[in-house]
Amino acid sequence: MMQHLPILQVLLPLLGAPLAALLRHRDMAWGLALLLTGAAFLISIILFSQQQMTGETLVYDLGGWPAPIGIVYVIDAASALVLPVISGIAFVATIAARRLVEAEIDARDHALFYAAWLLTIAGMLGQVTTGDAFNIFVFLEISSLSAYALVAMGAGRDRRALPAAFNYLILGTVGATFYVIGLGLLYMLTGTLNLVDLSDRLADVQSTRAAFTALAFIALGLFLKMALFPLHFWLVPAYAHAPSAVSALMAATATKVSVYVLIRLVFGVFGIDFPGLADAVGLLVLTLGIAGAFVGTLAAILETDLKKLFAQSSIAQLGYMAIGIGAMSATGLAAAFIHLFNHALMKGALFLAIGAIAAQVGRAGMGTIQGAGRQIPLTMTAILVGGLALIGVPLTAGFISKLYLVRALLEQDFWLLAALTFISSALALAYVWKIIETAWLKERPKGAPVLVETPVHYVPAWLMVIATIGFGIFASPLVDAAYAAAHVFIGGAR
Amino acid sequence: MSVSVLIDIIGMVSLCVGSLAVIFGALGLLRLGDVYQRMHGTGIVDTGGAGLILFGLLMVSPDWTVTVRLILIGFILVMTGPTATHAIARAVRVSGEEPDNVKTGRKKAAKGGRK
Amino acid sequence: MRQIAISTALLYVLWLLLSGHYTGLLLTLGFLSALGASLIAARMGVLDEEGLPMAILLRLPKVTLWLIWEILKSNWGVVKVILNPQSAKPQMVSVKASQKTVAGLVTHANFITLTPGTVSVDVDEKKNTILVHGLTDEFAQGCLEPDMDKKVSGLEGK
Amino acid sequence: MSGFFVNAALISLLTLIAFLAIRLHRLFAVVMLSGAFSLVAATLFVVLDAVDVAFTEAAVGAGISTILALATLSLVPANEKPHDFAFVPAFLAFATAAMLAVAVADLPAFGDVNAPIHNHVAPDYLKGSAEDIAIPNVVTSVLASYRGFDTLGETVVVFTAAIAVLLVLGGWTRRKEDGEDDNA
Amino acid sequence: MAADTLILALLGLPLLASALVLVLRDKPNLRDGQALLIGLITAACAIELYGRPAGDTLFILSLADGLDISFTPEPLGKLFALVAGVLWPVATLYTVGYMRGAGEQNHTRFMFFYAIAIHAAMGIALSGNLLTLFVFYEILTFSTYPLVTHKGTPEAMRAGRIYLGILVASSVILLLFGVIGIWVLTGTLDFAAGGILAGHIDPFYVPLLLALFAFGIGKAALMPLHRWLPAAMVAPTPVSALLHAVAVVKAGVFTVLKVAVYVFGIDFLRETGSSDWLVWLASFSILAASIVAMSKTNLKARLAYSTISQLGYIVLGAALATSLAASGAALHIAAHAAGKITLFFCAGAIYVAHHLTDIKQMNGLGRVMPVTFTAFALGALSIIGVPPLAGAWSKIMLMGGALDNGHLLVLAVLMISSLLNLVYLGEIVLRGFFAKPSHGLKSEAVQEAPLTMVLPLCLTALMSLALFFAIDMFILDFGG
Amino acid sequence: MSNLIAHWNYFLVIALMMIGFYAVIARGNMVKKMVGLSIFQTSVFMLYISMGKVANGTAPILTGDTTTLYANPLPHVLILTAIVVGVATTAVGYALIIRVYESYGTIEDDELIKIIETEENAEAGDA
Amino acid sequence: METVFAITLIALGIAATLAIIRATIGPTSFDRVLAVNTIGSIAVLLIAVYGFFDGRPEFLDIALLYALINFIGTIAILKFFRFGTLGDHGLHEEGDEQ
Amino acid sequence: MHDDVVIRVIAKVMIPAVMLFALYVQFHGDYGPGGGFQAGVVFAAAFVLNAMIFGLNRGRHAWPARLNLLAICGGVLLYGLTGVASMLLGANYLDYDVLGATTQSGQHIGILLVEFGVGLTVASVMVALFFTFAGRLTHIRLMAKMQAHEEADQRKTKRKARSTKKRARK
Ligand code: NA
Ligand code: NA
Repeated sequence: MMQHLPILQVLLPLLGAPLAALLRHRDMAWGLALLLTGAAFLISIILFSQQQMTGETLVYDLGGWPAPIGIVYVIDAASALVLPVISGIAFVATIAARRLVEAEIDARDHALFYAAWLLTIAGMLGQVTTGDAFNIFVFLEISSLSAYALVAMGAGRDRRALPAAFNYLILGTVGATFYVIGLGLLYMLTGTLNLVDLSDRLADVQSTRAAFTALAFIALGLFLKMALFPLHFWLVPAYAHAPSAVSALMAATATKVSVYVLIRLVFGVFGIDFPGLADAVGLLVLTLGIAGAFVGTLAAILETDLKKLFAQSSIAQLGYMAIGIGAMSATGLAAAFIHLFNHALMKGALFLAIGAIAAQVGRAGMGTIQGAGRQIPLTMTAILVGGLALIGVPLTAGFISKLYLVRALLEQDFWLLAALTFISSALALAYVWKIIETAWLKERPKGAPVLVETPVHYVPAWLMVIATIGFGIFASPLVDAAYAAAHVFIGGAR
Repeated sequence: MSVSVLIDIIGMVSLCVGSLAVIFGALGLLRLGDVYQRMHGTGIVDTGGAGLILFGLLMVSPDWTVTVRLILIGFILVMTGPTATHAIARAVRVSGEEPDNVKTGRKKAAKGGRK
Repeated sequence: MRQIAISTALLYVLWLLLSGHYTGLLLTLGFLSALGASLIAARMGVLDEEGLPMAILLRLPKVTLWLIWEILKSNWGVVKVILNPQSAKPQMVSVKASQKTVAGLVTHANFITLTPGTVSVDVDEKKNTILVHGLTDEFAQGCLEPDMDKKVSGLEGK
Repeated sequence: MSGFFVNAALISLLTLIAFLAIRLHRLFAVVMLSGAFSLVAATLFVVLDAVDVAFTEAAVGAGISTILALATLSLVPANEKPHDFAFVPAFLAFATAAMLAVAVADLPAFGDVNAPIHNHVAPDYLKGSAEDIAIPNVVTSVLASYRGFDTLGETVVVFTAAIAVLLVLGGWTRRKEDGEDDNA
Repeated sequence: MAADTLILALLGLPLLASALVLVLRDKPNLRDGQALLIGLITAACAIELYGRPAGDTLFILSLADGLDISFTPEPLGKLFALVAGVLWPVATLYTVGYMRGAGEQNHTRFMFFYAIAIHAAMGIALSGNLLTLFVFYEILTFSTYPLVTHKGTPEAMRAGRIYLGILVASSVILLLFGVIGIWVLTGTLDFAAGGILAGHIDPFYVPLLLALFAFGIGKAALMPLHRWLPAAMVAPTPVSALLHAVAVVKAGVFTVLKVAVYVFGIDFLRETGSSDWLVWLASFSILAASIVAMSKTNLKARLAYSTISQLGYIVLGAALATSLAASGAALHIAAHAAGKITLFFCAGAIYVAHHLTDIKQMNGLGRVMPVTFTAFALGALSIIGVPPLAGAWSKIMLMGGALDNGHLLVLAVLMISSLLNLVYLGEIVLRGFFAKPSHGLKSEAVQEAPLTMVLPLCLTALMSLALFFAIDMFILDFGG
Repeated sequence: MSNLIAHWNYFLVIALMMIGFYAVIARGNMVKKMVGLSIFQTSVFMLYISMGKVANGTAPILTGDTTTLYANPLPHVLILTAIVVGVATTAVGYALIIRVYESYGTIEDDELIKIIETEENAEAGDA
Repeated sequence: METVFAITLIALGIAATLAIIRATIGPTSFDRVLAVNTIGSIAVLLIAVYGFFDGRPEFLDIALLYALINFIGTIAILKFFRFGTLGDHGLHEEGDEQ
Repeated sequence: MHDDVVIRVIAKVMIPAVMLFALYVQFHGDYGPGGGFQAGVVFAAAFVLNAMIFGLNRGRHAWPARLNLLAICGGVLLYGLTGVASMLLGANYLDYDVLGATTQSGQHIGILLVEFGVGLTVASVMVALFFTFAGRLTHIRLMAKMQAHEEADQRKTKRKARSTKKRARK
């Protein structure tokens, strides 16, 4: 069975979904989801360590048909790094989901809810593993469609989830369609859909306008999917009004996958030497990234709803990933991977902690958490650490991200951009501190609802907190893996 | 001048006449006075037009599987065409619409239709 | 039960006509398909006297040529009206039908619609009447003649 | 050349229908035009030799989509609020189209036998379908075998849609106020 | 004990103390007693380490390739460790007295973060590379925030925001930028004698890079980034002592000095003339802050601006980029620490004993609190630079450095500033001893603060005196 | 001009795509958006199917005749999948529209935004 | 033979265009339904003839499907018109149809 | 719409034929246009026609929701497990070669199975979609009713609890 691991980690949640939908008891559906995400996590860790040890690229021919004819799954340094992020977060979020879902969603919907939950996870894992450009689209749609439904489930508490889900659907579909258009042009030029084959055959036609347009459409589509400024407006309501468990899962993973796919397509297929990539696209991504960093941060400062606040912050953080990509260098890509990884941890911690509060009181506003530091210290500490990591305080994962991000910019002599990156990240202090001050330094208002925390509330968030600190202190393995991942796409030394 | 040529010629004529019928039917749909009258135009398309064209194709059908399908299409059109037309007519009537300048033997039907 | 059997047989014939590939597998699948479709249809409640008017179906060929001729005639009549829309004198007439079965009544109504120039607008099961819209007087009056009514009643047998 | 005219006629027809569909404010008419659009598109697919696609487009676009749209219209307002012509979106759409048009000019000519897509991978399918799989309909063998995993994904997408719709519409996640609105 | 063990002890003991504070939170005497005891042990370790020859780098862990946490006991760092280590127990003793005397709340939290801050200061002092330094620099910022906002009043919160805003923003925007810049340029972050930058950078950019540090190190309170320091005066007096003397601002100027010496290299700075601009800025800061200090009548505010002015001296020492000036700056860290902590202790004692904060109300107070005011006078004289007090040496050495470097105008600045110091510090002493009592004290009888407060301030006052004579031990040689 | 002739099918399809895309981003009515989306997607399907066309070819259903030219089956397969994905999206979209109308009483974008803004302002007022 | 097929195709195209005009101008919704239904019938024929024109008449299955979809679609539209829903209407509660 | 006799009768005749046509399309995908997906849609069309004319309830009776859900999931699982069977027989996922005696027969079996899975899922999903959309109004009424019931139940239990308490006090 070992040789089937690349497919199994996607297959388990994928086929688990119909099973979950059939279960009549909600705990069984949850248990199944937990089991399968746990298994996927385990498999992805095995794949990761295997890949780390051998350094080889594992190719799995689906249907037994070899590469350009059939669809293949590819485990290389890049996919091996991203898979554990997705499945790990999924696993932890599933642990947390039980209590959050119980509080927010009618029990009669749980089986279907967990089916959709598993589908969105399987969709993301599939996008990461596949080596076929069209298969990416199929799994993108699996994860997106289920995500629309999951977001809409927030309507039980907050009807704004409905228009949010609808707009998410429209823009998500437009993004996916753009991707398909770009892919069509690429296919037309090369006659293949396999990523490696595409890259090989594209070399002959790379100076055509059609090839550049293909790049533009694919990139645009994925910009929409990853919520890069200014195509980000769908994200905040979607994350903010979704059920808490869904916010946690999606905020930590969904856009990351699109970032990964963008890297895979732009660098893996078009390649760094593609005419116009470094100057035109690189510059555009850098500009949008830094603009997004500012816009997201400033919007977060003005927010009072915690979910919205951190959703806005996600826009900024995606901007940083874009900056890493826009640097168009191995270090830049490594930085993007590092931040992709770290941001998943931080946002996971934050949204799981906020979810634990929101599940009790319905809406995690500033008023809700005023003086909550003493009432639910562990939960609030998780938010504290997550927040500090967002600022990039040393000994948290966020610090490592920023270190390499700026390094990438400085290596390319983008001094001004590096400075702007620093400024925008320092601005994060404003919104993080607003929360810390409210939670820890103010008295709990009289008559405020009593918040409680039990291990089910804080353990998932704390798993993420520990990881955030752990990868802030022992970052070496991550940095090495990120560089290895970057070197899949851009050669050259560290 | 074999039988097959004769059959071909029959087919051609049938197709051409069918084409004319379809055009006339569509013209009727366009020119006739009200929705009831226009249904008769549709009737030409569904019967004369479709019948003659399918018959023409039947004449030149290369093998029996095609023949079977042509006949089946004809059968389905014969069954669904009038039914659909009737259903529309009935819907028009139920909606309270009366045909133009018509000497009707009945009083206006009871009001129904959408709320 | 009998209806399921008849339906299965009819559907299987339809399968055989459509298929064109007569391997063991497909013949089996065809039978299973016919049976399955019939069973589901039975569960839906569509396999009854109305849905499976065997008498009419079996006698239908008898009137085909006559019907085709009627259709062609009325086609020509309507084309003339289309070329001169002013000549249209639409009329509504209520036709008394003599059919004993619902399927027969429906066949009658559809025959009326099939011949252009007349459209059955409403069919009253209880009074056994068909309200017909005629494009001109002639068409409308043609309907009132018992010719078609008799032919259709003939299809019902007995 | 005759293909040229058939295609041109069909696409012109499609353009006309699409134009009308976005202009009209009666949503019912819009939905019907959208169904007609699918039927004509399916015809175009037949003309372009994509019979499986035509079959699907007819069944889905004209059938299921129209029925779902009608079911939706029975629950929501039947008319669109009139809107002015929107310049910015029009510009965006035009820019997108212009970008594509420029790109398309670089592509192999329409119907060109020597285009890369007809000489790489696709011949393997045509050959393999005859020899390895022994199925005449190459679309089926590619769909179900060569790219069977895509089709599994596609089936899961359909499944996902069902789950999603059951959660959204059939589900129990409703606020009390909503229920009261409905009864009113 | 090996040097490594001493380093670990210096870092670990404050942490241990903070942990024990939490454990013993319900037994105040035990809690405070152990802190004092551990403080004394820490002081002993610091003294012991200071006496050792320069040791090897102690490697702790690697975050990632080229990003290590390591400690190197080099002379400058040992000196700062000594200052912090010795002053900590004294300050702890004083804190105990003050907190109980002034009836402050949340004693445990206070003691906890106080110890953490010492830990951070030790980390900064002994850091073996820029990354380690940066990490502890941030720990220091965040651990002192709860101390600044200790009172929890809106005013304290506002001050806390200014404090954190300026310190964190400057450090994560500018300082970190500089750190990463150096990492990218040189591939290393390790401190090395003579600096690591020479040969890796176009001299044109050196002033810019230096600016990132000069302004990034907000704790050095170089104008115009000084606003946090007066704002933080809202905190209890022991905090002010911690900020001004023991840890925070000292850590700031220490960092400037350390970066100038071990990263840029004073020779490199001098040869390229990259720090000239900083000389003038520091000079401006010295004079401007002195003038502002004169305008303040709140004792602590005046002392705060005095600190800003004095920090300018140390930055100036770094900017002059000569061995003598750098040594003078290093010495001034110790000298000013001893002097300023005395002054703050006195201010706190005055507040606890008589609830006075305004200078104008202190007329004749010297006769009521003779010990306190004597100590105050000693501290003030040291800061003014009057022999036989420590401050005299550092000023002389700075002047010598200015001469070496040909910055004659700096001599004038130093003279004028000494004069201004004399005016604004002397005023207090004069009012205390010689002015007619204007306050509403019931009796002229001696009424000092509790012994736990008076003892520390006497100790620190004596340190200023002792430093003058033990000067040999405190002259560091930076070569060049 | 020769280019125009050689690519006419593509150009027409692009024009169609433009209409659909405009409807998606310009129209405020949610049903209209969905219709626009489906026109947009269908025109992308046409783009693909046009690619697969081979002059003088026929549908990729093997006749046994070795000289026959066949259209490229791959775009057909891809578009089959895409059509399915499209209808799935359409279904979910319409389901959401129904729910939006039930809770807000409108399916017009601008009215929705107004309602949500009012609601959020009120909420911020409470906080 | 080809020519005749082509003529037929053109004729069907003209007819479809006429029907589309009717679908556009209405004036009643029933006119549109009728026109669309007619277009459906024309499309069935068009595909049948095109199959012969292209030499692949076995694609008549598609025409067959068209005919079915056309019928069901028309019924759906009419149901929508008459009852405002495709599901159970007015008088009927769950479980008591018929 | 069953009050319209013409539509009713014609629909009754058409529905079985449509279903058979769907199954024909399902199993002849190898030879001509069509396959599981198209078949599923056409099969569902028969249900849609039935439900539109005879009411949702008769449709539900013919094909209960729970069974439909089973079919929805079963189709996906059939497809997925066909691939698992390949895996168990030692080949890669979805490699049908090992499913039969020869690679060709294996491919045929595999394609037949997966196409059937697709057809099953698509048909039942389309039915589910139609019933959910068209049954929306009824669903709302039903939910309101159930909600009222639940609330009444809760009130009752509360009342009961209160009265027991009272009694206990006495
Ligand atoms: Na008639
Ligand atoms: Na097929």
